[in-house]
Amino acid sequence: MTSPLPTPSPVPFGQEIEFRAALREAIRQEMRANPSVVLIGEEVARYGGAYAVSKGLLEEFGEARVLDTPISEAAIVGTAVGAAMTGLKPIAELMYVDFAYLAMDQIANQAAKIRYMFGGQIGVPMVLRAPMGTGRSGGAQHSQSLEALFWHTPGLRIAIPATVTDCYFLLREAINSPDPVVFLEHKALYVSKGVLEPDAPPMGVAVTRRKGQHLTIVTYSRQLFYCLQAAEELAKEGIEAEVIDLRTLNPLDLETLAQSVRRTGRALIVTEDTLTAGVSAELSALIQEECFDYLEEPVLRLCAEDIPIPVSPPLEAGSVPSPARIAQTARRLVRRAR
Amino acid sequence: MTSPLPTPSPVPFGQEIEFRAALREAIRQEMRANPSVVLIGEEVARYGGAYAVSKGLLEEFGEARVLDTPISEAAIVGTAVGAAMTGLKPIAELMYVDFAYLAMDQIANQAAKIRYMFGGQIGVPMVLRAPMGTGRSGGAQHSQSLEALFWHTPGLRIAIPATVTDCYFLLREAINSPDPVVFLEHKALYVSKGVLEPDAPPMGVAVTRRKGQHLTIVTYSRQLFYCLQAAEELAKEGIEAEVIDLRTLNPLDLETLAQSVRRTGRALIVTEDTLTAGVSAELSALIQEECFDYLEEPVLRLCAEDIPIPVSPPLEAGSVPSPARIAQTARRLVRRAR
Amino acid sequence: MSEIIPEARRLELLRTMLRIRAFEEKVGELFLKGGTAGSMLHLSIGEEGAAAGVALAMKPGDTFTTHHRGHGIFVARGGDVNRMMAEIAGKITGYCRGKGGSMHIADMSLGHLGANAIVGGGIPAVVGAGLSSKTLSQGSVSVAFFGDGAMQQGICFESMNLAALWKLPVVFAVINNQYGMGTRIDRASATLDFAGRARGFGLTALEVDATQPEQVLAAAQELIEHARAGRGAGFIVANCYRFYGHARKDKSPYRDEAEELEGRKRDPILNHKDALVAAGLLSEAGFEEMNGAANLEMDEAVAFAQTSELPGLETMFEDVFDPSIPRPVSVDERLDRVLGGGA
Amino acid sequence: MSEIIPEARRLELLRTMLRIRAFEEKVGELFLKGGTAGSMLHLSIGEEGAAAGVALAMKPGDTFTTHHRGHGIFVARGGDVNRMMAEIAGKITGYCRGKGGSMHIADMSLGHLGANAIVGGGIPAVVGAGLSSKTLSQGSVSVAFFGDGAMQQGICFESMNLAALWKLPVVFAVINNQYGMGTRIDRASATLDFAGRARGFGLTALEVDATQPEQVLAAAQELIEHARAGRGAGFIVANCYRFYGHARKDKSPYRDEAEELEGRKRDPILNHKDALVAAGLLSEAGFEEMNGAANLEMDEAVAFAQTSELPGLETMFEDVFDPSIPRPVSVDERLDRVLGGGA
Ligand SMILES: Cc1ncc(C[n+]2csc(CCOP(=O)(O)OP(=O)(O)O)c2C)c(N)n1
Ligand SMILES: Cc1ncc(C[n+]2csc(CCOP(=O)(O)OP(=O)(O)O)c2C)c(N)n1
Ligand SMILES: [Mg+2]
Ligand SMILES: [Mg+2]
Repeated sequence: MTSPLPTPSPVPFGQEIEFRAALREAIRQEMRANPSVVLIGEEVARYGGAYAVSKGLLEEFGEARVLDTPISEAAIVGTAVGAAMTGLKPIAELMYVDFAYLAMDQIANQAAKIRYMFGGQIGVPMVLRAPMGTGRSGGAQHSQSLEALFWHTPGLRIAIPATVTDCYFLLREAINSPDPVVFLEHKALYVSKGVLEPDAPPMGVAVTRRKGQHLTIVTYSRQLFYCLQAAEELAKEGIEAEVIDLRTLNPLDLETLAQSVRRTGRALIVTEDTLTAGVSAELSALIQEECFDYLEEPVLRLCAEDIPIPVSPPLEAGSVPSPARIAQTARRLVRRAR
Repeated sequence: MTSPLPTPSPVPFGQEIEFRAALREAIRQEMRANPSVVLIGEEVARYGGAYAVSKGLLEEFGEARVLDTPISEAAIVGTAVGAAMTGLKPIAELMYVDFAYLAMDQIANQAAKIRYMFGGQIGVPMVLRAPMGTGRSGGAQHSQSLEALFWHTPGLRIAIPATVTDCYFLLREAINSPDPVVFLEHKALYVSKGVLEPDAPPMGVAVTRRKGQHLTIVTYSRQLFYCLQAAEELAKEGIEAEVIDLRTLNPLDLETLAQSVRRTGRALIVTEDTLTAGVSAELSALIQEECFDYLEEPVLRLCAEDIPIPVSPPLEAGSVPSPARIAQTARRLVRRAR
Repeated sequence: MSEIIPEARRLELLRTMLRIRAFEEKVGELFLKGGTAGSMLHLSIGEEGAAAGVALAMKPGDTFTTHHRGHGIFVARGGDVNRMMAEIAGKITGYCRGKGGSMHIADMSLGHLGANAIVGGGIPAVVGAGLSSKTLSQGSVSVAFFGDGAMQQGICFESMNLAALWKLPVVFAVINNQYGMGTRIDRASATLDFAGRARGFGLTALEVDATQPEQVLAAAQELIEHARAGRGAGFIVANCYRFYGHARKDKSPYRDEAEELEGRKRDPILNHKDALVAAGLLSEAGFEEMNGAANLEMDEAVAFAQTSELPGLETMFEDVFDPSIPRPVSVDERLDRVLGGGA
Repeated sequence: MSEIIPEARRLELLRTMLRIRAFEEKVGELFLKGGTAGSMLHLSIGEEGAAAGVALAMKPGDTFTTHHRGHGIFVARGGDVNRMMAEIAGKITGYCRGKGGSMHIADMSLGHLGANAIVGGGIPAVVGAGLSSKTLSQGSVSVAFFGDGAMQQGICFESMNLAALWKLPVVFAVINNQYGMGTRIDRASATLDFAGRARGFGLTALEVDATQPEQVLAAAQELIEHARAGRGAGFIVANCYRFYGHARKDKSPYRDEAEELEGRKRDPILNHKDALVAAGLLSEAGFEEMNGAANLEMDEAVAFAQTSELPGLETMFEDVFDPSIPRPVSVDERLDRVLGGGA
């Protein structure tokens, strides 16, 4: 059924590796550990993935478990759904999360609702991986951040990692999840590097990437690094920002978030999805609900503009948060005179 | 091209008519006024619409302008998009908004983004009508309220009327909009009746349906009536609730909202879409941003539970706000002891 | 053709169709009495030959998905009629604990991967089931049952292409009852040769008269075993007529009288009964007895549904995720957190 | 066949193909120099016969949509190469003011309803354009240009069925370059008879060798006028070979050497040139002159693009809605509202 396994190369813990390599390693380890794990998507096999995430997996696991598909997003997801209900643990890949719109019925009406509609008889243990975000001037149909759609859909879990360590551990956890997990990978991070730590907290645990007492910056995915850069800038001015990386939206670690904001009294939410009715709205509402009596200032949101994403580089870059704008907003929040 | 018009029956202003009749009247008037207006959808012609909205339109305007389609939601919307770019003013109908998931690429990647991607060369003057909401035990795939998806999509305008008068005037305005309008009709309201007033404010103007000074209840569509019922209950207890009907989400009348909350100091948002990352989140965030210094209490949200919608009547009814729960929540908000 | 079908099977075919019709008639009555959950109830009266013919060609372990008109198919696949009826009534004893209703009945123990309220929505799942079968050598075939209306849904063709491309043990079974709601197929489809259309996607395709159930059984058996043998995915279009309205309440004003009367004459049950009587395998009395038993069975199912309890409100938050995962926080719990303390 | 094509048209066909290739080569160079916006640039070298053949069969007023590899088609339809090049470079002087880039060029004045970055995404729009033409008696035909990969997208078939069902003046033009990114069609499609597949949806379908551009022109003309006359929608599959990588940077490691060399020998430009020379309509010198002019034109387009300005940040908020509608409130404006006053 599956091609013979070569002598397993050890996972490169402690070493600096690429974001995409960490994802590849997670898939490889799970495919080695469990013959029912398969990878399905456009160009995932021979091409090795549009962003080279699955390079080498076809060679190791064979065509039966690493499957190139036609350009049929709805069928790719629907096939994964049926496979997940009958014994396989599929990892379906969309070449860009923008294409989820072609498969939304299978994602939101089927995968997310099957366990519930059928009274808990069965789950859909699948992972839907997709690149998201701006940074390559891909334009309005290749640069979106659609995590809010998935978060608004009961039945879906959402992982949205920023670090190589989270890529590795969260993806392994996602593959073993009894319910569908949408796994969102920022395309601008694929070639970023980081040290693969030997361990990471599970889904549902936010990580405070930087401690601080003047304000709490809540973010995830690529914007985490922009926020950390901004925090360094702010530190030089004596403003200590606490930076929280959510890592997963469902489950959400509301407690870590709330505790921090209760302490700092100020919250700035930074996301790359368009502002209106986006992830930042829910986070703002939750923080306000949880920390109302502790808030010194309004909860602020710095997100993508409410526009389709333009191709021209200066416009694309200008349409999403940048370290400079994050720092400036934080300054205004902390120094606000009433 | 178009069948000869019969002597136009006058619009029944001042009379009590059904919600669906008001929609029908709006379509009829626009089709009479403009030969380029066409109605496209499943069962809209001979059947007269699954909810009888378009009854009689085929007879008056003929098959060239009232078109039954195959069960091809993506193509229905895509056809409307192309038609809107080439001279027609299509009104496309989805039998249930849940099916928008099958057409999301055409809605969100095409209709919403075309004007922008093409640098303003052309717009997509179409209306996408769809029934939404619970009340008929239609189950998880026939009862959703997906307005947040559309609101999160730059380029779309959203009308979500509660009254027959708004059905009539907002739909007429939508048909004449130079940009795509998603027009959401609560299926539990189709046979509700109301007096068709001779005039109504345009899109982007919220209407205060009830004045009050103790709290502001923000809502739209069917929940407006639940909120008004709750307000009557509360009035008996001396609690005067101001009830605001948003009518449209894009454009949103933030001013009316903010002014009311600044006055009452308390806000309760009531929607029928699932709570997390839903419309209520954006409204809560906006109110908090606009009224921070005036809020006496946290902004509250009473919405649909974060679950797929169950079929069994008691579960379905219990999963969305009811007049009693709205009243109880308002009481707690007003009487909250710190 | 019937030669190749053993007598017992031929009688089983009849019994199955009678049970389907009895189920649909009884659930229809229950609907009119307000005893079912929801405003939509789609009956398969007139389509029993298609449902029974394909279903009886399947083997234990085979899987399938159905559509919004799927009661009959599941009855034919051995569904527990009590739990079906209870589900349609929205009771806790139903297959889905009252959460799914008529359009979402499923039973993993019998390979029923679920009915679907999205036209075409359940089709790609059989491609996935076929992939599981092939990859894990399960030996099973997966069958997608859907109506002629789904033949205009894009997902149908994406699924066909994939099943054929990967030579999966999958069969697509179209129950062509000539209508999609109020629209006759010739007003929905530019061509009516569905088998030809399916061949264009690499499927082995057969068209049969579903009012002659043995034809359906024979053709389905051929395609299913062909697929099981790894020789390629199949497609069967079973032609019949939707005897009554789209939903129980629909009086089909859009169909002409004469056509309906003609259509209802094409009765798979009577056709098959006549064949069995002619073959000396069945007597009028035997038929009545079989029919009486079927109706009695369904009366009991209705009674079971009626005497069952409605689900408790607390069950609403169950089954969203696996039990190992915390259930969603309710709106009331959230309010308690924000406002402090209970109501 | 060529008999029916007047000499001027035959020369026009060659000039058009030369202009397409020159455009693609120049924009490819610009890309390598980092002069274009975005990481993706899809060139149509080797497909000139398909683009020019169908495009020249269209009339003024006809409309069309293209795909991610649509430069050549629009050059053939008379696109302003300066504005095209500027758009691909993300400049304010581009067709879409730099907002669309290579995959979203459009020009309403020339009937170009837009390129599309969603495979299959632009197909249904021509059904709508066909509906407008029919309903408003515009006399125009609408053509959807797309690749073989889109033949596995559901929307493609929904659109075909609708266009055929309604007998709309629509033609679907598939540029079959044998590959979808790194996947050869036989690994993506269960059947390769695309024309047959299209007939299954009621379309009049023709398959042509796009390396023989006059065949394409003749077939396209036939289908387009057939559709214009209200006799039904058409489908043409133009077979050719993608000479180079999927995107400018892709070296196609997944294709074998020999196949590529063979494929590149099937050059529509050289084939047509030889035909014209053989027919005594063209001399080597004439060809060189034509080619030189084409390259000069494209050099100027590149210069135009390079000397044009990038859009100003404020333009970001324009074009979301009609000018009569207020533009979206920017994030900074919101922050100013909340925090009071400017930064
Ligand atoms: C995606 C989608 N579109 C529309 C509907 C509404 N609808 C329910 S059944 C039906 C007709 C289906 O016809 P067919 O597939 O032939 O099945 P039949 O009802 O004839 O059994 C329609 C349009 C739906 N449930 N799902
Ligand atoms: C819906 C969608 N899926 C996947 C992609 C990524 N993608 C871009 S081009 C392409 C290959 C398309 O092949 P084909 O249609 O034959 O056109 P060609 O590139 O050969 O011109 C793919 C998979 C996309 N842009 N849109
Ligand atoms: Mg049917
Ligand atoms: Mg191709």
